[in-house]
Amino acid sequence: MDDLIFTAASIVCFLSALAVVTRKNPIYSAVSLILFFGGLAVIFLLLRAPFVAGMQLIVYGGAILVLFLFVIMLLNLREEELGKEKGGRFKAFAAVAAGALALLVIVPVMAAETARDGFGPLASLPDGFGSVDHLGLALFTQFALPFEVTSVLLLAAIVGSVMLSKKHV
Amino acid sequence: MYAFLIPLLKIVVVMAGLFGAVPVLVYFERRIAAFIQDRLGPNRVGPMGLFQPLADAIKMIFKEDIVPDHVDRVLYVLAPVLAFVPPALAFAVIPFGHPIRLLGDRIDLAIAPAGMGVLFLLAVGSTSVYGIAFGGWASNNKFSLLGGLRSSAQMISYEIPLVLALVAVLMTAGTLDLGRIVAQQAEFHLGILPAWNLFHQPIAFLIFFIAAFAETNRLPFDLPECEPELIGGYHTEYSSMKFAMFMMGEYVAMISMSALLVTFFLGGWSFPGIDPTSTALLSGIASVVAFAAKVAAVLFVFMWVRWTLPRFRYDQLMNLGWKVLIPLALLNIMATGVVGVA
Amino acid sequence: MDAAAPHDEPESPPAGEKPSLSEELYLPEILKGLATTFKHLIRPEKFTVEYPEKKKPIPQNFRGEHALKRDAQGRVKCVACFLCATACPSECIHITAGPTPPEWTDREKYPTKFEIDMLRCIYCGMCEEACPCDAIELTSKFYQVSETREEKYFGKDTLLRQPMKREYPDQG
Amino acid sequence: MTKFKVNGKEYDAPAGTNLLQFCLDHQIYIPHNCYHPALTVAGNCRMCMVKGKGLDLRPGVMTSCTLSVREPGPKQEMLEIETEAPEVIKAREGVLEFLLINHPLDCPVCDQAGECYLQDYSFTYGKDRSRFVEPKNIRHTKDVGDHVKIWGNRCIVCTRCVRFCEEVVGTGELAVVERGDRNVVDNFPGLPMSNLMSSNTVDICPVGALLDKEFLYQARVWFMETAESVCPSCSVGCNTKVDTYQGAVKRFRPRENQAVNQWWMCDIGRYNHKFTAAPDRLGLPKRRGTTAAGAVEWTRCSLDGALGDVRTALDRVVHAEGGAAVAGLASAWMSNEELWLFKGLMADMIGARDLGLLTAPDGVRTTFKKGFVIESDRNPNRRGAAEILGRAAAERGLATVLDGIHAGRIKAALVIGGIPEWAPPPELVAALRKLAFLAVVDVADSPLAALAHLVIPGATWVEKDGTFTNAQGRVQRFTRALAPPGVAAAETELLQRLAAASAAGAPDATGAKVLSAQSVFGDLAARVAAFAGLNYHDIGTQGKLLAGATGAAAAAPAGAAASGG
Repeated sequence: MDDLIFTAASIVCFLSALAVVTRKNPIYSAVSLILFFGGLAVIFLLLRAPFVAGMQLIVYGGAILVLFLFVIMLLNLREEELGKEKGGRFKAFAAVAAGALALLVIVPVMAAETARDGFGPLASLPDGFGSVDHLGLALFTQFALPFEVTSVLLLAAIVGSVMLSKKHV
Repeated sequence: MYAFLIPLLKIVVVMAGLFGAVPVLVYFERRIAAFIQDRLGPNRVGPMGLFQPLADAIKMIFKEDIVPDHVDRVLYVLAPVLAFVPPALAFAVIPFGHPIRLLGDRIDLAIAPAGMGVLFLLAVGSTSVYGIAFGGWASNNKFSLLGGLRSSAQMISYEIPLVLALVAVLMTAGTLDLGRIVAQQAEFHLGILPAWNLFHQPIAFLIFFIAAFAETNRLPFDLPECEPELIGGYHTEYSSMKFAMFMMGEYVAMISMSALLVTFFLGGWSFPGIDPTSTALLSGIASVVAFAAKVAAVLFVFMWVRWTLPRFRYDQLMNLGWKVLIPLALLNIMATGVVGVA
Repeated sequence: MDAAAPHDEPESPPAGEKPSLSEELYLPEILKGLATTFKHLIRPEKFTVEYPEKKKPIPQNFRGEHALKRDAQGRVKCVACFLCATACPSECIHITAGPTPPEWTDREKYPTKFEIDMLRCIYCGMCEEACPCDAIELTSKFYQVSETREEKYFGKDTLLRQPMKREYPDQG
Repeated sequence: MTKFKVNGKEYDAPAGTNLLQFCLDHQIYIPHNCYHPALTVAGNCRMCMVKGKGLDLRPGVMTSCTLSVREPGPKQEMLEIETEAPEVIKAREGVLEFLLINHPLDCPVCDQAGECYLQDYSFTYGKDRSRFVEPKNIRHTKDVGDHVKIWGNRCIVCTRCVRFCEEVVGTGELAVVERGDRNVVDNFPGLPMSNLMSSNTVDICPVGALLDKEFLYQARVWFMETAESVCPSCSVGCNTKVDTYQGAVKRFRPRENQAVNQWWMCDIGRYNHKFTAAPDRLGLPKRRGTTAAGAVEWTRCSLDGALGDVRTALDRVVHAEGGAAVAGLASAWMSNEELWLFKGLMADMIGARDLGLLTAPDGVRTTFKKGFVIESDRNPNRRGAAEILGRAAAERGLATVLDGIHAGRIKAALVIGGIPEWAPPPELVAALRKLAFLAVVDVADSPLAALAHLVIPGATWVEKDGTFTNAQGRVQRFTRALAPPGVAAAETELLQRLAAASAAGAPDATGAKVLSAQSVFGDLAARVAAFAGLNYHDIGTQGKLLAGATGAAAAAPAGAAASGG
């Protein structure tokens, strides 16, 4: 059952991710991205991480992409404004760059996984793994410092964007 | 086979109840609106106009389904579905009665009693904005677009106080399982006062209640479709069943929101006299009735408020959301934390 | 008031009374409003007049569909002077004049055709005002249903068949 | 020149100038009923009262129509009048009250309403109610002529009509009969007013007593739209006004032009408009075909298609057999511009050799007592056609064409400029029947159109702009009063689109830019010697003489009438 769902979710993820970069109309790219996050949330669920799955949908699917769509819809680009397709050379370069990036991810993962005993089942997880309590405990004890540092970083980003967007302070 | 049949049966029953409630709601909305305005409302079709929703439905079905030339077809067709599905999905995790024992099996009266129910609700709820946003954009009409954009901005804005209000509730409940949240509320303080979260978290209740209006685009926050400014808003270009699906989506969202309100704050299916530990069929039915009655009461308040308050201006709406509700919700969380620690 | 406010908030209240605390909090006021609407909700008397069964009395000066009046001998009173057509702001009256039949000794001109395009008419009653012979009148007839546009193009026969104001049954 | 004062302002005029006419000419309006510049002064309506002093005048108010400018004697003061003094106003109010004693209050049904002197004066000087309580006098209502009917009740006995018949027409059918307050105009027993100028009495009647039987009850005057035009019914070219209502011509009225028609027009021209709304007017082009049984069958076609086909057919004949095989026949009812375009198209572009002119048959020349003339030539533009097509073509062209057809030399022809209600001479019909291709541009389903292979609808002169040249050589403008029926268009447009239709035969003449009559006239004036120096705008409302024309061929110039104005 898990395998079946995983296969379906991966196919959805793969196709939608492909659509994100191939669609010419940015609206469709954004829509595909939403679909992609949906598939990703399913995969997180399969990985016994329901909180992350939920956050994936709430934060990315529900909030950030809405803002993306907001901007795209307000610009409301028409066919002629989107400009011509870039040339083949540009595309080839893009493909090579994307491939290299993919390798950067795939190689360490393969190395790490094969170092252990391959893609085994997720049976050996501790009880309550991925639950809110677990995550909360981890964040506020073990990773309290990185967590707080990240929040300071985000705060700095917010203050910075407010500074930039205000005409006179 | 049997294990597969029970959830299916639950789905069918719940969805049938949900969709069956929509025409009834439409009828009551019109009658209540009329009575509040000292009018009579629909009273021609059937006794007391009871078949009016049927006439409306038949009309909707037989209207010509127009897809204007200038629209983006894919999203135009997708939008009404997206407006309609998320609110309906929310009912997957809402417990509408206490567990019963039937033919020796324990049956939870919720389609999918999940431990992370609240998370699921929030995830699903956060996608409900897309139907309206897509509908507005795909119509390729400036009024629709503005309606869609307003709606998305409004829904994101009010989702924050909504979630923050819930956080306070979850802090007192200490769980994300909706069944357990309801079960906690079935107890009594001092033997008479039900332990509803309404009394534990009155401020959270108020914030959730206000945000619920904004999330369902109901008056006084129906800015995405406010007629004087935007004609019909995002559904200006829609007709026939597509329009009907937007309407149904709105009513289903209203029912879901009421159900959530009842579940989180008003004790869900619990009611004085119903033993929460019982698994008897009769007691189970009584709990379902109690749940439905509470939801109906909240729905009445929705309509009552609609015909009482004038529409907010958009800047007032945003001010209320960001400058009042969110800080209030944050303070509430802080207070809850302080009380909880103390 | 501070005249040099750097930016004016759109919701700044008008100069004058400051809202009280309960008004600023909104909630008590909203509850008051809800109480008012609830009173109306349960109030038994309603203002609806259920039209086909009950009818409201039509005022004496109501301006409905036109009628052409007849004189004592049952002939059309109109003398085809075109003053109604002249006064008509929507130009919906079309008259064709002609000499009267020889047996009409009292006048020599009458309308051979008298048509009103009711779809163009705005029911202003200027024709009635302009008529020197009191020959055209706006009746109280207001239920104006037809299945084709042509039916709304009233000819002389239709106009002469219209009920007169004083004969109209709904007249109180 | 003699000095005198009107309302305190000093003026100069030759001795003998009529004071009323002088004031009217100088924007000082004095109400009047019986005075008309063409007629002798009667002074019987008493409306034109002014206050006068100086000369040997007795103090008080007097009629201005009977006053004329005189040099004061040695001991006399200068003539001085006031037209709006309080006693003058009072006198006019009194006169008007008398005039209205027996006048019925039937403006709503009176056709004169809207252009009635008495109505206007009642508005200015009248009381809102009558002090006269006795019953009004009833007078007769009867036909007094072929076109005119009198309503005696409305008559104010100004005698304009009586004087007109006496002085202008010279027949004198009308007189004032009865005495005192029963005074009324009537014709002499057994002498109906059937002269050819009788309908002018309707125009000069200041009230609704004399009315046109054909215009009776047709339209209220304030609804009508008026265009300035020229009468085409004879070569005098009387200046006219065309009154239309709801897209139809309702009446013609004469327009003053002292050099042409004075104030008048004849009954022939006035009633010659019924063909503009005739049921056989052509609105769509049609093409001759044959049914399976061999009968003639007409099919409707588009204007572009028809024009393209005409051009193709004519070009093909010229290409195959030379210009001598194609002929063009225009009519003397066409405007100068149309004739010019016709010549340009047929002679220069298509290459036809023979051009001819169709004319309506001559009538009887009639001259009236005061110089008004009805010419025998019943075509409006024969003079213009002669100047433009050349005298030879205008006079002998038709005969040459007929000979050519009979000899078998001419195979195709374009006939344009239909003469309304015209019976073509039998020899023309016989000849045209022989042609391999005949295109006819006509306004109605005429006998000529019946012979054609292609019929294209044209416009009558009330439906287009242009100029006619009358017998004097005076070029006069007429303006469009109506839209032509269906897709019919002015011949200037048809000819230009024919010219634009490609010689290769592509039926696309839509894109052609169509010049206005004004532009075409500019071209004509630049290229034809007789029209040199003329300009469409300068022709104005009164017309301009051709170079070298004396203007003597038509009505006696204004000399005879000059005493009036």
